[in-house]
Amino acid sequence: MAVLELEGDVATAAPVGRQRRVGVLFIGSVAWIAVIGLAAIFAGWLPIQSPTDMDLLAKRAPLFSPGHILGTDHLGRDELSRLIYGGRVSLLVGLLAPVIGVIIGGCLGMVAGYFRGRLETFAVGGVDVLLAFPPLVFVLAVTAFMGQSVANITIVIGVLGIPAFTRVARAVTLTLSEREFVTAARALGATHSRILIRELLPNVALPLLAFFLLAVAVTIVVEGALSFLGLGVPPPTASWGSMIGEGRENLDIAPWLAFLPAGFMFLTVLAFNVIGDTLRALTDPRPGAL
Amino acid sequence: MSALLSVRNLVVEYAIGGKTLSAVADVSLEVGKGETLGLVGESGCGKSTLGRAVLQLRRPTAGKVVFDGTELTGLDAEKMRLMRRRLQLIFQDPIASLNPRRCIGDIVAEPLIITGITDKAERDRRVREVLTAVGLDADLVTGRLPHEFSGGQCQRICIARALILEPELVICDEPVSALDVSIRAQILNLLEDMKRRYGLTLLFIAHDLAVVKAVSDRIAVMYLGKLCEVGPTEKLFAQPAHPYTALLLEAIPVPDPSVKPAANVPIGEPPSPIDPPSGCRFRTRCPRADAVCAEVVPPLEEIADGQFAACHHPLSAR
Amino acid sequence: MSAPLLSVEGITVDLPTPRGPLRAVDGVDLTLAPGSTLGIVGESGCGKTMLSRAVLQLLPKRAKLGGRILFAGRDLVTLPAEELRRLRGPELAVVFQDPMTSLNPVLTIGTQIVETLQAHLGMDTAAATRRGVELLAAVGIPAPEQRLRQYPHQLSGGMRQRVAIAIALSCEPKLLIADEPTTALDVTVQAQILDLLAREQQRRHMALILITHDLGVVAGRTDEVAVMYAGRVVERAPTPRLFTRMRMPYTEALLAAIPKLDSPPHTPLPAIAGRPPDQTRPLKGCSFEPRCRYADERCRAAKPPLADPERLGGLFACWHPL
Amino acid sequence: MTKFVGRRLVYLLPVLLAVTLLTFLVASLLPGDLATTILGDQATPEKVAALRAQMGLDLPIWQRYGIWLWDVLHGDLGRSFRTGETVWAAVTARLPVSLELMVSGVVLALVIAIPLAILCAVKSGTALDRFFTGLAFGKLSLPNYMVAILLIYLFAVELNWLPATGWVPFHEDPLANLKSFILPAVTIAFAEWPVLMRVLRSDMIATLQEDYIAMAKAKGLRPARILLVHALKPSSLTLVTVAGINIGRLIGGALIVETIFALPGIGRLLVGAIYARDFIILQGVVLFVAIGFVMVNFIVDMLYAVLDPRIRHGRA
Repeated sequence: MAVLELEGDVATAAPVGRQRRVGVLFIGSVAWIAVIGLAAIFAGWLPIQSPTDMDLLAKRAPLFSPGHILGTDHLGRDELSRLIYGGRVSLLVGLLAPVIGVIIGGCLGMVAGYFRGRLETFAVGGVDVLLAFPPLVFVLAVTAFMGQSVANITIVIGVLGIPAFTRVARAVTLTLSEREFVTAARALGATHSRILIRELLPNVALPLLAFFLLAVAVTIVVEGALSFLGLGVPPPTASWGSMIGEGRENLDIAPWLAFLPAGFMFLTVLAFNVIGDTLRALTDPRPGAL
Repeated sequence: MSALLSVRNLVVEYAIGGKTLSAVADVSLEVGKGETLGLVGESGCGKSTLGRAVLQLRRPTAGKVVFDGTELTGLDAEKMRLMRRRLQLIFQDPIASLNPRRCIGDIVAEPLIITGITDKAERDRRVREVLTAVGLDADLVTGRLPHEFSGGQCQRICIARALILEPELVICDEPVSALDVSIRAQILNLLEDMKRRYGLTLLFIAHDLAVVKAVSDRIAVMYLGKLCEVGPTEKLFAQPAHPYTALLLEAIPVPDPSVKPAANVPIGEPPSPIDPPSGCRFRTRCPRADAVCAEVVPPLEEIADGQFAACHHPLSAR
Repeated sequence: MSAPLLSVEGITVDLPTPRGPLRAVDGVDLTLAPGSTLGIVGESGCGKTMLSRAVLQLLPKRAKLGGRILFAGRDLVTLPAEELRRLRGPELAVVFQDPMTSLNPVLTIGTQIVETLQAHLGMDTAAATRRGVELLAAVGIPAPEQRLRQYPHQLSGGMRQRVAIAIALSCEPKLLIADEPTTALDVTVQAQILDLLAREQQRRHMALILITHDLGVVAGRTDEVAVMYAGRVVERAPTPRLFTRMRMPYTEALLAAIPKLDSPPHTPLPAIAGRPPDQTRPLKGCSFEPRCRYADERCRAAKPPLADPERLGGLFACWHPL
Repeated sequence: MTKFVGRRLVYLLPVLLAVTLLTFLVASLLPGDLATTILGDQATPEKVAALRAQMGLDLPIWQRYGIWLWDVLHGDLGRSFRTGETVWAAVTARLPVSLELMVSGVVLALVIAIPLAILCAVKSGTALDRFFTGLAFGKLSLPNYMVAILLIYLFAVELNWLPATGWVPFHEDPLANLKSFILPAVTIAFAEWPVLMRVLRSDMIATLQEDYIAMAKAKGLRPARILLVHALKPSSLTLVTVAGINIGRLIGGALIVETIFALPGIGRLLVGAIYARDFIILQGVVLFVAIGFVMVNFIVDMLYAVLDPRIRHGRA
């Protein structure tokens, strides 16, 4: 009673004011992702050159060269075209890999957080094992075994994301399960599956979605890192990471070859981070730790 | 009056860090059909655990819970699930007991869906009916989310949800202690109205003796997992038999400056239920305790007509 | 009557909310003589906690404060931070509602007492520790030497609140503000803590502001009571007078809504209909008007001032006093 | 307390076992036969079979795992078939590099993050806070391979102040060692500080709203004491967790940084082992890294108990 008066009133009010403050950055982020996304989808129809055609006479053409607005790389391939096709890979992997994490990790975390007991110990233990295991070994083993392809990269990164999603889902479910509305549902005779789906899922979904967007950002970075190391999508397919890696070799003569893809990736990752963070702030001020 | 609910030798234990905590230690009580039994005690005395154990939300370690002739502790999960429509629960925190992401119409209709009433029109009709009964305007309420309502209104919604299946027994677990004085009176009056209208039997759990008195026919006083005293409300207030009941009554601040604050307040605080005192559990704070109290657990015995106390030195026998 | 120790003049507190500013405290005046006890009573959201936080200068950062708070002749609102810091402890102290949250969970009881003594009285650790033991003993804590080494979670609720009181009393303050000091405690412990506060207050001739939602708590233990509703003091009178001859319909209704120990079971309670107004949308007239059974046009048109038109020593804000 | 330590240790053991088992499974998934790899493509099937039998490769996987585990428990981690180097020697040779990188990077990150976090928490909502949180947020979107390239471009290519790649052992030339470590350590610190700062800042803001901070102010304590004693300690639990996880990860070597700056650390040893199908080294290094990770987590748990007496007394 009278516990922190006023706080209640403030908390019950819908967060109307917060959206406006975040406005410009948020809209800019959405716009950037829309542009990159559309370009990636319709890359085949755009009036650009092929990303793999080499123009060996025009190697490392500078910016704004005729025919190559953003220049060419060390093999004379059109930089703009490679950026767009590279975005395709980044976005594809970035959006699909976390889906694996969110589905498996989300289910695992919710079930662990709701049923507790041995199931939870098992899930938490599994997460700890996966975290203690050097992720790179896993990536290398899988790509070595199944081959370097976009699908395999996606699966590997997706699986590596499961622990994080499990943790978030479990933390949120754990606090929610102690709330009385869950006990109320049990007292009404609701089945476990009904409680999980009707009572818990709507509350877990938003924090998970916010985390999903942050995971997209992380995935793009990780995919880039793999490609940068030459472990990602095999050449000659363009990827931002591999472009940065190739650009590094020419840092002294053509620094833009590294900085252009780096800039594209930075903006994209930043945009996903902004959207995810905005969503997180709007749904839950303090979700489970990453 | 026949007993609708009968609790026999109920024990509920928790395991805490390798130790056992008996939150409810051998409690027996009966609630007659149409009766309101008030269950009072300080925090940690096990009153809420008892309420949840009756509903099998927390499975008892030992003892029986018989509801209308059916032994609930022996039921399997599915049978118990079907039994739940006859027993309902109202919580202390009305806002936390409503799912923040579902609209009120859905929340109140949920029991009907769980019971398998598939006719949408029928569900809507019953939701309207029960919302109107608890004093809410169904048209304004059903489409909105819980955070748009105050604590008192949320408690009305919770009551509506509990009553929509027309249960026989409702366990109210501190239903008004999160509410302000002015709202508290509204909800207490509403519960009394609903009891009459739906012919309910209530187990009313609270820490506030005055609140319990306002609604109960009989009162049971709990201390550290055990019952101290059970008796008809008026009698228990006029002539408490157990020293704990007496001290509890004296400790309540009365809103009247001419009544001086009690001189003999119970000393100290309740001991930990992990390691309760031997014999009578209240003896460490009791002014009348002697050697017997430390040795022998006092049984709950009839002191006067309908009034039971678990004390070696009951007050009315002075 | 001696010069007031505390004099609050026209305090307003505005809190920003998404729906616009919320006037939590709306023009409150109070005076308190040294050594006297004032009870502030009201339901949640009435502004009693914000008022106390304003006096303590502990308002949330985004809150806007208006008015003057004169404490022993100095205006706390404009006082420089360093001077305010030196005032807190030796002159002005507070006990919060929940000792579980008001004591630092990661520091020992000893640290939390000793640091206060060291900050203000310049004691060395040994002397401060000795004094800490005395203080804990004075507030009725058994085995105080051992308690000094313990952490708050190792103590029961009542013991924790005794520790909080010992800390508040450590530098002999002239004014103690107790904000719902017993709400988080059981009724048998509540009585003990209230007795302790009363005893220490008398012994130290300290002024006390006792904030509570429970009229029962203030009835036997205060000299004067102020009843708050929707950010304003609506009635203020010497305690016996308030309970015997209340003038404000809200006070009457609040008292009537409390279940009585002496009325038989199943007596319908005279509840106050409706709920407190939305303080982001202040009413033009009396805030209690929508729930008041005596209300008429005049109540809707203008706010009644807090006044004592009958010169009987009790102030009330009502056009139609009882 | 001892009970608490014991309980954690009992939990860690199965985790360690599971990690090694997982390594074994993953490693056995790697294509190519070890015996064939050693003997080359021209070897006769008989020779290969003989070697397989000699190496125990024809045994079922769980048996091989058991034998390996038995050896490990007896201190024998094995020897690379390729270089003849023992796992122990290979790891201890690379470890100083990875450790130096990790410690300098993380310490630098903490030195940046903690004061900034406190400052931003105290001034939360002001332009100063928005500037630094914005900066941290932007940095979060900048992968460390980009940072590394930027740093190399600026300090090695353009300014030519520091070497772009390479590593000099400390005992050979301390100054050159320091120089070779500045850019990699700064890269690591750059990657870590925004995470650490954001975590501490948000916890600190929450703590500053606690009643006990209001109480500390009401007691008239000095602001420095309130911040550093009353607020920082209870706010640092998440910081310790996150720092712990990241340190645990870095024990496995900051692979990207090691690659870009050509530092001979654990990460590159691991990659090399995978490429060469050097199963024994891989096993050993993974075990080593996992133990390191688990140990760091264990230390984090212990730190929790030190920081928060409630956990110490088993009331988590």
